[in-house]
Amino acid sequence: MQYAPTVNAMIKYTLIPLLPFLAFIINILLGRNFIRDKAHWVAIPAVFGSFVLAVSAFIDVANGQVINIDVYSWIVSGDFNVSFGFLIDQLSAIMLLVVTSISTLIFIYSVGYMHGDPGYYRFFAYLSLFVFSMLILVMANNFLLLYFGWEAVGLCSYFLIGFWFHKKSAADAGKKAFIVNRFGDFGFGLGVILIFLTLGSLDYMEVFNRAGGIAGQTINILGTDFDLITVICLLLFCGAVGKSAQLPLHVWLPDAMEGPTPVSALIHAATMVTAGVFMVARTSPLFNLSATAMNTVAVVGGLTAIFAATIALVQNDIKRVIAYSTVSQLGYMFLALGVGAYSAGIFHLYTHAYFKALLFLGSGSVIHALGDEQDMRNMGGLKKFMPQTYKVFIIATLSITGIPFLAGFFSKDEILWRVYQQGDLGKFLWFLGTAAALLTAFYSWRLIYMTFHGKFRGTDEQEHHLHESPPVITVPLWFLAVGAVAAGWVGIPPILMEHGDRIGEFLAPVLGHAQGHGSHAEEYFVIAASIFVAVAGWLIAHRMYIKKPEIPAQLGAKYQPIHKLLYNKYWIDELYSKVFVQPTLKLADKVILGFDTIVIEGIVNGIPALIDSFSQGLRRIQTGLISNYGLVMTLGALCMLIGYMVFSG
Amino acid sequence: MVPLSWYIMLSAVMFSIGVFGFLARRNLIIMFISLELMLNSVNVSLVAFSHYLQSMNGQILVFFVITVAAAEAAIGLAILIAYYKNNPTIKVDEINLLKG
Amino acid sequence: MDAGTTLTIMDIRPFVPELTLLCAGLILILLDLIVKRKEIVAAVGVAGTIAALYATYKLFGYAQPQYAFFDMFVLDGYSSFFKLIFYLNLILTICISVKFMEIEKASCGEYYSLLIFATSGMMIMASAADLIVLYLGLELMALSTYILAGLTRKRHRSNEAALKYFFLGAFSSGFLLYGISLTFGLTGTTNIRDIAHAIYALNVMDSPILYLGMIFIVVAFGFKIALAPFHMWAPDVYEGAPTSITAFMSVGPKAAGFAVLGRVLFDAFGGMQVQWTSVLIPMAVLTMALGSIIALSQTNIKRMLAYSSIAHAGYMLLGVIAGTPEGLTSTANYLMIYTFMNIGAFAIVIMLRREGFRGENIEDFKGLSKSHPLAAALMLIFMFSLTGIPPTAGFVGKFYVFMELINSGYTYLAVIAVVFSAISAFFYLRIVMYMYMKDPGEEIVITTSPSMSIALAITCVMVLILGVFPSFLLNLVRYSILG
Amino acid sequence: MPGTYIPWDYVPVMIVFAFAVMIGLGALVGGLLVRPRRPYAQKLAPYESGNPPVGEPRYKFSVKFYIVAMLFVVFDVEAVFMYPWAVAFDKLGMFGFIEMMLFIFILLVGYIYVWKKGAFVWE
Repeated sequence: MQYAPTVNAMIKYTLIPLLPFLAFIINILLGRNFIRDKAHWVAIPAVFGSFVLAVSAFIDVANGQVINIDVYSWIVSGDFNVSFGFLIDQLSAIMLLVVTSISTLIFIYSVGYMHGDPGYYRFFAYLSLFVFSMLILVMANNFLLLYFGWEAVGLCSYFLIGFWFHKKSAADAGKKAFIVNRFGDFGFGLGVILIFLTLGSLDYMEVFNRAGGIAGQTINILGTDFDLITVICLLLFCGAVGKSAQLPLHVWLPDAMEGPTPVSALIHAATMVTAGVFMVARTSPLFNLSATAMNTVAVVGGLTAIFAATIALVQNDIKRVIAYSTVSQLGYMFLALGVGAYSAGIFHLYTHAYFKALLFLGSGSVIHALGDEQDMRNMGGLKKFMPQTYKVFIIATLSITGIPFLAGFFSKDEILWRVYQQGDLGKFLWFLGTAAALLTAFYSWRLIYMTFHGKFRGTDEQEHHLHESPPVITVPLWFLAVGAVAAGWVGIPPILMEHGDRIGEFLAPVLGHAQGHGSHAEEYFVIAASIFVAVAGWLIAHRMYIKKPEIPAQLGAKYQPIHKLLYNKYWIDELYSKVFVQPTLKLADKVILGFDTIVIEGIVNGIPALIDSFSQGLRRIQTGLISNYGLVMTLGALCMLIGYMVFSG
Repeated sequence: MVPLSWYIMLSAVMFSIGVFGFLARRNLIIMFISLELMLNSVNVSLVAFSHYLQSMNGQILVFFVITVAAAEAAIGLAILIAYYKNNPTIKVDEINLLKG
Repeated sequence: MDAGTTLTIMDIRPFVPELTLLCAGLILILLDLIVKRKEIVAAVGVAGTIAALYATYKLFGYAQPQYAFFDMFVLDGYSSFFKLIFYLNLILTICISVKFMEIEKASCGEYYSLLIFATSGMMIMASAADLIVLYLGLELMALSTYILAGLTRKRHRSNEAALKYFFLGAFSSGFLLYGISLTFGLTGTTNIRDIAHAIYALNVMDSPILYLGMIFIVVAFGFKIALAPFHMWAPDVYEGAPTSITAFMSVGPKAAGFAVLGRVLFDAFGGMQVQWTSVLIPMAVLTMALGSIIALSQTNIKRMLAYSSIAHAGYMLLGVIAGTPEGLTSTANYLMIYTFMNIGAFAIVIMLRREGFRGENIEDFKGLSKSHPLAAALMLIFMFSLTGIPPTAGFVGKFYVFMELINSGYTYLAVIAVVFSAISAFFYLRIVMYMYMKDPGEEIVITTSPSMSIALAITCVMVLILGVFPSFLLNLVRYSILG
Repeated sequence: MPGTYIPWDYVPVMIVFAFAVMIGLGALVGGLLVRPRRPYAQKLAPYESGNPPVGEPRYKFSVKFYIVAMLFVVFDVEAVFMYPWAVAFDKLGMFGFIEMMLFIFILLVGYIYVWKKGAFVWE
C-alpha cells in the first residue's frame, strides 16, 4: 500500500538526511575559524532533528503510509534515468530509528570523549557526513543511491578510522579498511551493473517486480553456466561480506578500532557494519529466488559467528574483544537472513545496535579514564572507581549473552529458533550458533572480570587519575542501557506471549514471514539451550577469572598451540598481509608517492611523454605574432573552401 | 551601366589586397590601412548589390560600416598609442611578448 | 522595409532590456565624473543590470517571439536565456573586479560602463534577427572589449593583448562583413528568416558563393568563440588582459558567439546543415585537441585557463553539431554552467593578486590548502567541475552535450570528446595537486572583499547545486529554447 | 559580362585621364633626359627654405593631436546618420525626431565625458 505523499511529507523525508548534511557543511566550512569547540552545537541539534523526524516517519509507516517517491531526477536522458528517491517502508523506518537514535546518543557522548581534541570540529563534521550517508543508504529507493550511500559511509569510515592520522597504526588501519573493502565493493558494484544490464532498471520496485522474469536464466562465465539470480545475489553478498566484516573479509574491523571510540560504537558496531545486513534484507526478493545464495549467506554467517567468537576468547585489547564480538553478532544476523528469517536478522540488528554501542561507549569510558589504555591486562578493579560504567557494562553483557528478558535474549533466541527449523543444515548451524553463544557469554564476562574486578594492574599514575566519567558521557550510556534492556520487548516469541512478536509482524509486509515449522517442545528446548549456554559461559568465566585466576595461564600453557592460534587470530591477518595487503599497500604507496613524480613532475618532465612533447610542439604554433595568427585564420577559411570544392566535386 | 560582376570582382580584389596587406606588411599602420581597405571593399560590394537588387538594406549596412569603422579607427589608434608609449615600436614582428 | 509604416513607442518594447542597460552605461559615464568612490559606480552598474534582468523577466512571459524595428530585432526565449548568461557574467565580473581593479591601479568608472556596453552588445547579438543588427551588436561588444583588454595602460602585456585583440578582431569582422555582403547579394535580404526562405525559394543551397558567405560568417563567429583555427588570439589576450576582464571575455563573447552561431546556422542556413556540419566537425575536434593538449605545458594559470576555455568551446560546439534544437539546448545549458565554474576559477586567481605580486603562475598555488583551505577547496570544486567530475555541474553540462550528440548519431565524436576530456583532467588536477600535495613556497596572502565573497559564494553554490539538481536549469533552458 | 561590355559613357573620362598621365610622366621623363647631373652634399640635403636642416625629419607629434583627430573622426562620421534622417524627416514624423534627439543626446553624453576628462584643454 502506498500513499501519494504530500509536499510536507516530502520535505520531512528530505530533511532527515539533509539536516546532518547541513551540519557537515557548516562545520567543515566554518569549523576551523569560527565554530571550533562549539561544533557539537551544530551537529547535535541536526542529528536530533533527524531523530525526531525519523520517529514521525516511523509513526507514518506504522499507520500504513509506505512511501516510495522520487524526490528528484538527477539525470534523465531517454531510458537512462538516475533519480534520487526515498523508499520509506517498515524496514527503512526501523533502520532510521536505529541510526538516528544511536547517532544522537553517540554525538552527545562525543562531546565529552573528544573534548579538547584539536580536530574537534572536523570530527563532528565527518560524523555528520557519515550519518547523512548512512541515512541515504537506508532511505534509498534504488540501487544507485544505495551504492552512493554505501561508498560514502565507507569513505567516512576510512576518514574516521584514520582520524588521528599522525598515529601510524591509525593511518594503516584506515588504509587496510579501504583496501579490504575494495574487494567486497568491487563485487557489489558488479552486482549492481549486472542488475541494470539484465533487468534494465535500478529502481528497487521495478527490479523486484522484474526479477521473477529472469529466474532460471543462466549466465555464462568462463565457459560455465551459472544461475543468473544466484550470480547477482552472490555479487551483492560480496559487498555485504566486506562491509559487515564477515569471513573472509573480517580482518579490517578489529583494526578499525584505532579510530576514536565513538566512531567504533557508531560506525563499527551499530550502523555501518550492519549495512550489509540491511542490504541483504532489502534485496530479499532477489535472495528468495536463489536457494544457493541463501545457503551461502547462512553458512558464512554461522561460521563467522563461531569463528570470531573463538578469537575473542583470548584477545587482551578491550576494544578488540568487542570488535570480534561484533563480527560474531553480525554472523548471527547473516545466519538469520540466510534461513529466510529476515525480520529476525533485522530484529537482532536493532537490539545489537543498543547493547553493542553501549559496550563500546562503556569501554570508551574506561579507556578515557585510564588515559588511553586499552590493554585489559593493565586494568582490573575498576568497579569501585567507575560504578556507573560498571553497571551499564553489566547490563550490556547480560543483554548480549542472552540472559532472559533482556534485549539480546529475544533477538538471539528468535534467530536460533528460526535456524533450528531448517532441516539438517539448520540443525548444524543452530549448533554453531549455540556454541558461539556459549563463547560469547564466556568472553563477555571475561572482559568484565578482567576490567572491573580484581586488583588494579595499571600504573600508579593511572590509578591516581582514575575517575568516573562526566555526565555527558554517562547519561548517553544510561539511555543506551535502557535500550539494551527493553529493546527486545517488541519481539517476544508468540510462545511466551501472544502477539509478542510485534516487530516481526511489523516487518512482515516487506520481509515476509520466516518459513519452517516446529513444535512447542522444540522451541522450549531451543530457548532452554540458549539460556543454559549463557549461564554456563558466565559460570566458566567466573570460575576462571574470579575463583581461580591462575587457570587461564595454565590453560594457555597446556594448549599452547590452540592459544597461539586463537591469539593470533588464526594468522589470517598475516596471511592476507603477505598475499594481499602488503602488495596492495606497496602499490598504493607507490601510487601516492609516485603521484608527485608521475603526475606533477611527469607533466613537466615528460612521463606522459607523447602528449607532453606533443603539447610542447604545438605550443610553437603560437608564435605571438599577429600576422601569423591572421595567416592561420585565413588558411583555415581557405581549407574549408578547398574542402568544399574537393568534396562537392 | 557597369555590370554587377565588375563591382564584385573589384570588391574581391580589394578585399584580397587588404587581407594580403594585413598578412604581409610588418608596419602596424599599414596593417591598419589594410583593414580599412577590407571594410571598404565590403562597402563597394554592398552598395553594388543594393543597387542591383533595388534593396536599401545594403546601403544601410554601409552607413553603419562607415561609422563603426570610424569608431574602430579611433579605438585602434588609441590602443596603438597606448602601446607605443610603453614600447616604441610599430614593427609587428617585435610584438610577441605573449606567446606559447 | 517601408518607411511609411508608423512607428510607435510600443514597437521598442522588446528592446527595453537593452535600453535599460545602455542607459545604465550612460549614467555610469556621467556618474563617474561626479562620484569619487568607484564602489558606488560599481553598485549602480549592478543595479542597472538587475533592472535589465527584471525587464527581461517581465517580457519573457509572452509565449510568442516579439519583434521590433521592422523585424530586425527579436525577443524570444532563446535570446532571453542567453541574456540571462550575459547578466550573470556581468554581475559576477563586477563583483570580482572592484578590489582587483584598485590593486591594478586601473579603477575607473569607464571600466564599468564599458563592461555594460559590451554586455549590451552581446544582448543585441543574441536578439539580432537581422545581419545588420547582428553586426552592430558584435561591434559594440568587440570595441568595448578591445578597450577593456588594454585598460591597464601601464602594463606592457595588457597593451599587447589589446593590440592583438583589436587587430585580429577587426580582421575577423572584415570576414564577417564580406560574408554578410555575399549572403545579402545572393538572397537579397539581410533578415535571418528571410534568408532561409530565399535560400529555398531561389534553390541556392549548393551555391559556392553562398557557401563562401557562410564560411566567412562562421570564421568571424569562430573567432569570437575561439574555435580552432581562429583561436590563436585567445591565449595571448587572456594572459595579457586584466584577470577580471579575462573572466569576462572567456564567458561573454563566447556565449554571444554561440547565440548568433546557433541562430544564423539553424535559422538562416538551416537548409545547408550538411555543409556547415561538415565544416564544424573538424573544427570541433581540432579545438578540443589543441585546447586540451597545449594546456598541459602551460605554466601561467591564466594562459592555461585560456586553453581550457578553448577546449570547452569545442565541447560546446558539439551541441551545435548535433544539429537539433535539443543539441542547441545542451550547448546553452553548458554555457550557463561554464559561466559559473569559469568565473569562479578566475575569481580565485584574482584573490591571489595583491600589491606587488601577480599570482598568475601555477607555482603560486603551491600549498594553498595549508594556508587558505577554503580558497583551495573552492578552487578544487571549480577544477573538478571544469574537468567534469560528478557531482559538479561540469559533469552535467558535458553529459547532456554528449548525450545529444549520441542521440544525433555522432557517437564517434562523443568518444573523441571523452578522450580529450580525460586528457584535460591532467592539467586541472595538476592545480589541485599543487594546492594539496606540495608544501607552500613563500607565504600566500589572499585579497578578498565582500563583493568577491558574494561572487565566490554564488559560483560555488551554483556549481554544486546545478551538479546535484541539474533539472532545474535544464527545464529552464528547455522551456526557453524549445518552448 | 566582363569582356563583352565597354562603358562608352566613360570614354571621355578615360581620355582625360590618359592625357593627365601622359603630361605628368612626359614632363618628368623629359627633365630626366635633358638636365645635367652633378650632385654634391648641399644639393642633396632637403630643402628648408635655404636654412640648414635642424633635427630629425620625423617629428614627434604631441599626443593631443591624436586625441583631437580621434574625436574629430568619431563625431564627424556620426553626422552621416543625419543625412538620411533629414531626407526622410516628414515620413518618419515625431518618432523619428525623438529617435534622432536620443541619438544626439547619446553623442552629447560622450561630448560631456570628453570635455570633463579634459580632452579639449590644450595645455
